[in-house]
Amino acid sequence: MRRFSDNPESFFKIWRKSLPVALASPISALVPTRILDRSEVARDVILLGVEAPELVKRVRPGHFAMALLPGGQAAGVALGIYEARGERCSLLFFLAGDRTRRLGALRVGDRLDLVAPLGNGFDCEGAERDVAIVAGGVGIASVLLPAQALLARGARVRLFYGARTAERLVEAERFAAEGCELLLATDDGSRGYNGVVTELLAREDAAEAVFACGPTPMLRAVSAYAQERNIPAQLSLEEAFGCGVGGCWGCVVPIVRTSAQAPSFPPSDADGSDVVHARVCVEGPVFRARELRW
Amino acid sequence: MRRFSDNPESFFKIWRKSLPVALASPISALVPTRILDRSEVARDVILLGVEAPELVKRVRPGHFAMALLPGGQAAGVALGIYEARGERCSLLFFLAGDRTRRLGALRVGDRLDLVAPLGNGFDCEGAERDVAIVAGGVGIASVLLPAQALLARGARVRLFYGARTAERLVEAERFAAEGCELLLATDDGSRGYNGVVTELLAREDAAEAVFACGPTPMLRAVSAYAQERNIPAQLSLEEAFGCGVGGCWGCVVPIVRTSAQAPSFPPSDADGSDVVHARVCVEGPVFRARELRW
Amino acid sequence: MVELSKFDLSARIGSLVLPYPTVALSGCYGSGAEFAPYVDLSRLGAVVLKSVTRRPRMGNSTPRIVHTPAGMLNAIGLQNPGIEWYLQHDVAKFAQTPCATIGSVAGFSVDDYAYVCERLAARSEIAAIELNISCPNVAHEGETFACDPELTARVVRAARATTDKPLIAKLSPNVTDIATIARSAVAAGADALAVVNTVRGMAIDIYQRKPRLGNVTGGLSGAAIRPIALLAVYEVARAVSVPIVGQGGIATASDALEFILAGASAVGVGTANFADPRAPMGILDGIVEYMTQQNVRRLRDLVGTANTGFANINQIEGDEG
Amino acid sequence: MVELSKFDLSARIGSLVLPYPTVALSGCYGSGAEFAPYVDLSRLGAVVLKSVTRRPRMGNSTPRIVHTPAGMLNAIGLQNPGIEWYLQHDVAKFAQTPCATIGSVAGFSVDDYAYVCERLAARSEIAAIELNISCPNVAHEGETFACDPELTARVVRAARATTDKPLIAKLSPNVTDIATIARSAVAAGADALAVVNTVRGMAIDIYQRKPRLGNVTGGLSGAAIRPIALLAVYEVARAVSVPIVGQGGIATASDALEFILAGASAVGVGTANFADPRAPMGILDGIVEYMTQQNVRRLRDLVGTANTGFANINQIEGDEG
Ligand SMILES: Cc1cc2nc3c(=O)[nH]c(=O)nc-3n(C[C@H](O)[C@H](O)[C@H](O)COP(=O)(O)OP(=O)(O)OC[C@H]3O[C@@H](n4cnc5c(N)ncnc54)[C@H](O)[C@@H]3O)c2cc1C
Ligand SMILES: Cc1cc2nc3c(=O)[nH]c(=O)nc-3n(C[C@H](O)[C@H](O)[C@H](O)COP(=O)(O)OP(=O)(O)OC[C@H]3O[C@@H](n4cnc5c(N)ncnc54)[C@H](O)[C@@H]3O)c2cc1C
Ligand SMILES: Cc1cc2nc3c(=O)[nH]c(=O)nc-3n(C[C@H](O)[C@H](O)[C@H](O)COP(=O)(O)O)c2cc1C
Ligand SMILES: Cc1cc2nc3c(=O)[nH]c(=O)nc-3n(C[C@H](O)[C@H](O)[C@H](O)COP(=O)(O)O)c2cc1C
Ligand code: FES
Ligand code: FES
Repeated sequence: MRRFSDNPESFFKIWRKSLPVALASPISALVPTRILDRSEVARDVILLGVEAPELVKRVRPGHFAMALLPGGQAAGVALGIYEARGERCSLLFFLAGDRTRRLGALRVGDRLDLVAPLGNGFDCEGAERDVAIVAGGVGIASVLLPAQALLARGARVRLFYGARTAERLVEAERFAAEGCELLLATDDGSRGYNGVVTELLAREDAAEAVFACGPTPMLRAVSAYAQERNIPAQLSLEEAFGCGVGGCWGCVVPIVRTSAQAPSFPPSDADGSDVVHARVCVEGPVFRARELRW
Repeated sequence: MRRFSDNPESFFKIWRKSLPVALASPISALVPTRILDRSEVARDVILLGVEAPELVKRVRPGHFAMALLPGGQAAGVALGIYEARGERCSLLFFLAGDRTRRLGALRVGDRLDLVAPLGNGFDCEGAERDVAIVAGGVGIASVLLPAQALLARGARVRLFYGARTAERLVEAERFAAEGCELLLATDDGSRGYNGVVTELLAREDAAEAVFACGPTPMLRAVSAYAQERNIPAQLSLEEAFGCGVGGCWGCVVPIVRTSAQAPSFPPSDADGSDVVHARVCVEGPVFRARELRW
Repeated sequence: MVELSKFDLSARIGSLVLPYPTVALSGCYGSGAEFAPYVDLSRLGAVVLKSVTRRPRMGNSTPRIVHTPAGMLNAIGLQNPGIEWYLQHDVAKFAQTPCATIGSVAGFSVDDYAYVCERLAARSEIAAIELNISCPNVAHEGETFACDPELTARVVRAARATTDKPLIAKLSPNVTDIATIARSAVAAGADALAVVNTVRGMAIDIYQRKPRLGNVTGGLSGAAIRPIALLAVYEVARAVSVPIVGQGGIATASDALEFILAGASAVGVGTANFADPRAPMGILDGIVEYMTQQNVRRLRDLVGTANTGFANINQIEGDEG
Repeated sequence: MVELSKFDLSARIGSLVLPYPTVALSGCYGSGAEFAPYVDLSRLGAVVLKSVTRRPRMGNSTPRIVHTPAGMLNAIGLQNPGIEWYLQHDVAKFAQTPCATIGSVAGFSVDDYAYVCERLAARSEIAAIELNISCPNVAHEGETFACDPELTARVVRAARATTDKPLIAKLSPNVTDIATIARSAVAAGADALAVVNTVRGMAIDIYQRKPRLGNVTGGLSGAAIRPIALLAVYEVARAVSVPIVGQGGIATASDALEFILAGASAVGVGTANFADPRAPMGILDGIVEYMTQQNVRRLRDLVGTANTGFANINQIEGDEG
C-alpha cells in the first residue's frame, strides 16, 4: 500500500516551481557569537548552543554554517544548523578529526565566529503531505529544522534514522517529541532495525517525498530507491570543503546541465557532455536526486 | 661594601667539589599525571598543579620536565618544575606559542604525561650563606625550589626579579612568603626599579653566589657581572629543545672542555679548540658562568 | 582600526602599484565578490582570479580537498569555463570588486599561454597577468613548466610578446633549484614572480586502500608549507631583483612580515582565507602595528632586510642534518 | 597490549630482517639508550644512529631548532665525534640496546663516505648502513649528493664496494624528480631506500630581522611534511623494487599505514618521538589492530596495495591547481 501522492508528476511540478525561492542565496554574514551552552550528548558528540539572534531570523531549513576555529590556522568546519529559535542557534557535531576536536574544546562563554547562513536548504514548500526524512549518523544535524518546518505545515514526517550502534542514535527522542514518527536502524542491531537505514526505508510504505542527509553511500541508496519509485528526493550532500562560500571550487558534484542549480558553464568541446560541476556549498548542499550524475 | 665570601676562591672549591652529586643524572621516567588545579595567575600565565607523588620524591631544585601534549602531534614543552610537595608538582608557564597554548587548554581532571625529572639542577650545597637569585620573566618558574632549598639551609636569599610590567611579576609575593628578600624591577617602572633587573643587581651589595634563570641577554649580563666580581654564578639556560632527553643534540651550548659538564668529545683537528658543545637538556640546564663560551 | 594613511604600504608589481601589499590568491578567493559579504574588499591590495585556460575544463573528480596537519591538499584541476566564455560572461563582473584584479592564465602548451594571455590582457578590467606555470603539463609527461628553466622561459617569452601589462610568473617549489628557474623567468621578461605555488603531496585512505584525492596527488598549502615557501622567497630574492609576491601558508601579520623581510614586496593569502576570510585585512592591520612599533613608514624599506649580510646562501657555513 | 605473535610483522632491508617494521630515525632517538627509561626498546624494529662523519664536527651554532606549525626546523649540522672516536668509545655501548642498530654515514666527498662506511660496517654491532646523502655537500656548492643522480650513484657505488652489509640510501625530497634519484641509487647497489629526509625550510625572527636558525636554513620535519613524504614514497615505489623505509611526519599507526600502503616496507619515526617517546610502540600496536580488523596476517601483504591499478603516475588524468 503505497502512500505517496496520487499524482507524483504534478507534485513534482509544484515542487520544482518553488525552486527559485529555495535557491535564492541567503544573505549570509560573518556572525560573531558567544557559546551559551555545551553538552556531550553522547560519547564524542557535542551540542553547542550559541547566541545569535540575527542569525536565527535568517536561517531556513537545511542551511549550514562555516564555524571559524579560533586562531585562524585551520580551515573552518562546515556544520548544519541544528536548532534556531529565539536568540539561540545550535550546532551538533561528531569529534571526527583535528578540526572538530578543536571546536569541541570550546567552552561556555567562549566566542565563536560563524559564516552563516549558507547553502540553499531543503525546499519544504511543495512537500507537505507525507515526507520520509532519512538521516545517517551526523546527518541528523541538518534535518531538525526541515522536520519542524514540515510538521508546522501539517505534514506527516517519518524519521528513518540509522547509526552504527544505539548510543550513536543521538537526539532521536528529540525528533519524537517534535512529532516525528521514529524508524530507527543500527548496524549492530543494538536498537531498532538490524541493518542499514535504507533497507528499513525500503520495507516501509513509501512517502510522497524524501529528504535525506548522511554519508554518501546512504545518499546513493536513497537516490536509487527514490528514482525507482519516482519519488522526488532532496539530498543534502557532504563533500570536503575549502572556503564554504563558493570561492575555491573544492566541493563540486556533477549534475545535469538543465538543472536550475547548474552553474552557467559552456558545453565541453570535447564530449558535448550534459553534465556540469556544481558547488555543494553554494548551488547545494541540497540537490534533487534525479539531477545528480555522481 | 661588598658582602660576598671573604675567600671566594675557597668557596668556589667547595662548590665545585659537590658537582658530581649535582650532575648525577636523575632517574627520570615517563610519569602519567592528572591535573589537580589550574589557575591563571596573571593574563596569559598559567599555573598547573598535577598529582605526581613519586615524582615529588625525585625532584631536586632546578629540575625540569618535558610536558607531552595530548595528541602527540607537537614536540613536548620543557618546563621548570615550580613546586614539589606531598602529592603535587606544579608547572608555571606563559602562553607563548602554539604548544604552550595547547597545554594551557587543559582542565582540572585531564591527564598529562610528563618525562621527568630532567636536567642537572642547581647545586645548592656549597652556596649556603648569601645567595642572589636573579629571575627574568618566566625564569621565575625554575627558582622556587632552589630558593626553598637555600632558605632551608639557613641562607640569606635575595630574589632579583625583573619583568616587563608589574602584572608580569607573577608569584613575587609567594617568594616573599617563603622568606626571600624581594628586589623587583620592571622595564616600564610600573613596580620596583625602573630598568632591567641586572642593573638593579649591580646596584646592590654583591652576594656570595648567584643563581639565575631567564632570557639569554639577562643571563649574559649576570655572567659578566659575576665574572667581573669573581662570584660563582650558576645559570639555568634556555634553548629550543627537540627531545629534552639527550637524543637529538638540538639544544647545545659551547662550554670549556675542562668543565666537569663537558661531554667527552675528541679535540677538533682543525683548530684544537678547547670548547665543546654540551646539551642543555642533559649536561645542563644549569651551567657555571665561567665555563660557558657563548 | 589602525590609521593606514600615515604609512606608505604600497607595493609595486611592474608598472602596477598596489595600495596595500596583501593579495588574495588564485583559486582561494573566487573573484573577490564571493567574500564581499564578510570583508571590506577595498582594504585588499588585489585579488588574483582563478586560473583560466584556453578551453573549458570540468576539473578533477572529487574529493578535491583533504585536510592535513596545519594545511590541506587540493586537486581542483583548473575547473573553468575557458577563455571565451570567461571574457564574455565573467570578466566584467569581476571588475566590480573595489580592488585591483589580476588575471591568472594556465595552459598545456606554450601556445595556450600566449593565446589566453593576449586575450585576457586586452581587457581593461585586468590590471596584470599571472602565469600559472606551476601546474602539470600533460604535453611533457606530467612535468610542470616551472620545473624546467627552458620551458619557463618559453612560456614567459611567448606571453611577454602579447602584452605590456605587468607579467607575474608563478613558480613551483617542487624543484631542486628554484633560483635557476627564477632567473630564467626574469630573463624571459617576467616583471614579478609569485613564490610559491603548492607543494606536491598525497594522502591515502587506509580503509579503502586508495588515494584520498580523486586526482591521486594534490598540492599542499597552508601553514605546514610556510617554512618551505619562506626559504624559496629568500633564495629567489637573492637570485633576481624583480618584485616577489611571497606566498605559502601566510595567515598572520607575523607570517607576512617574515616573507617581506626575506625579500617579498607583496604577500599572498590563500588557504588562510578558508580559516577566516578576514585574514588579509588582519594581516594589513598587523603590518601597520609592526611598522608603528618599529618606526618604519614605508613598507618597502623592510623588504629583504633579513637578507643583508649574506652575499650568497651557499657561502654560509654549516649545514643541515 | 596486543598479541604480536599471531602476526608476521617482519620487514626486510636487504639481508637484514627486522622483527617489526618500526624504525627510530637518525638524529631523533640518540642511540636508543637515551630513551630506554621511557620505553621498551625490544618492541622497536631498529634504531638508526645519528650520522657520523670522517672527522669530528662541532655542528652548527644555536638555535638549532625552531618549532613550526605541525612540525619543526632543525639544523644540527651533524655534530659528532668523528669515526675514530666513535668506533673506540661509542659503538660498543650502542649495541647494548635490545633492538637492531643501523649505522648512519655522512660525508663531504665520495671518499669520505667510502672510508667511514668501510670502518663502521666492519663492526659486528652494526646491522646495516644508511648513507645520509641528503645533507649539503660543501664540495659542490651547497648541493647535496641526493639532489643529483650521478653524485648519488657515485656515493652508493663507493660505499657498496666496502661492505656486504645492507646499504640504505637516504633520499632528499628537495628535488624535481625523486624517482630518477631512486633509480640511480638502486642501480649503484643500494639494498633499500630511506624516503625521505627533511624538506629545506627557514624561519625569520621579525623583531631581530634575521633568520631564526643559527645556520639560516634548516630541515623541516614532522606532520607538516607527511603528505610530501608520502607522495615521495609512492613515486619511489613505482620506480624501483627495493624495500623502502618510509618516513616524514609519521606519528600514528594510521600515518604509518598510509606509507605502507604507498609502498614502504618499514616506517621511520623521527620528530614524533619528541612529542612522545612511545610513538613507535604505539604505532606497532595500532598496525596490529588494523591487521586484526582487516584480517591481514602478514604485514608485507599490505605493502604498496594502494598502488595497484595505476601503472604510471604520469598516466593519471587531471592535474593539480
Ligand atoms: C554542508 C555540510 C554540513 C555538515 N554538517 C555537519 C554537522 O552538522 N555535524 C558534523 O559533525 N559534521 C558535519 N559536516 C561534516 C564536517 O564538516 C566534517 O565532519 C568535518 O569537516 C570533519 O573535520 P575534521 O577536521 O574534524 O576531520 P577531518 O580531519 O577532516 O577528517 C575526519 C576524520 O575522518 C577521517 N577521514 C577523512 N576522510 C576519510 C575517508 N575518505 N575515509 C576514511 N576516513 C576519513 C579522517 O582521518 C579523520 O579521522 C558537514 C559537512 C558539510 C559539507
Ligand atoms: C630547561 C627549560 C625550562 C623551561 N621552563 C619553562 C617554564 O617553566 N615556563 C615557561 O613558560 N617556559 C619555560 N621554558 C620555555 C618553554 O619551553 C618555551 O616557552 C616553550 O617552548 C614555548 O613554546 P611554544 O610552542 O608555546 O612557543 P614557540 O612557538 O616555540 O615560540 C614562543 C613564541 O615566541 C616566539 N619566538 C620564538 N622564538 C623567538 C625569537 N627568537 N624571537 C622572538 N620571538 C620568538 C614565537 O613566535 C612564539 O610566539 C623552558 C625552557 C627550557 C629549555
Ligand atoms: C583550493 C585551492 C585552489 C587553488 N587554485 C589555484 C589556481 O587556480 N591557480 C593558481 O595559480 N594557484 C592556485 N592555488 C594555489 C594558491 O594560489 C597559492 O599559491 C598556494 O595555495 C599557496 O598559498 P597558501 O598556502 O596561502 O594557500 C590554489 C590553492 C588552493 C588551496
Ligand atoms: C633533530 C633532528 C636531527 C636529525 N639528524 C639527522 C641525522 O643526523 N642524519 C640523518 O640522516 N637524518 C637526520 N634527521 C632526519 C630524520 O632522520 C628524518 O629523516 C626526518 O626528520 C623525517 O622524519 P620525521 O618527520 O619523522 O622526523 C634529523 C631530524 C631531526 C628532526
Ligand atoms: S568549498 Fe569552496 S567552493 Fe565550495
Ligand atoms: S633537546 Fe634533544 S639533546 Fe637536548
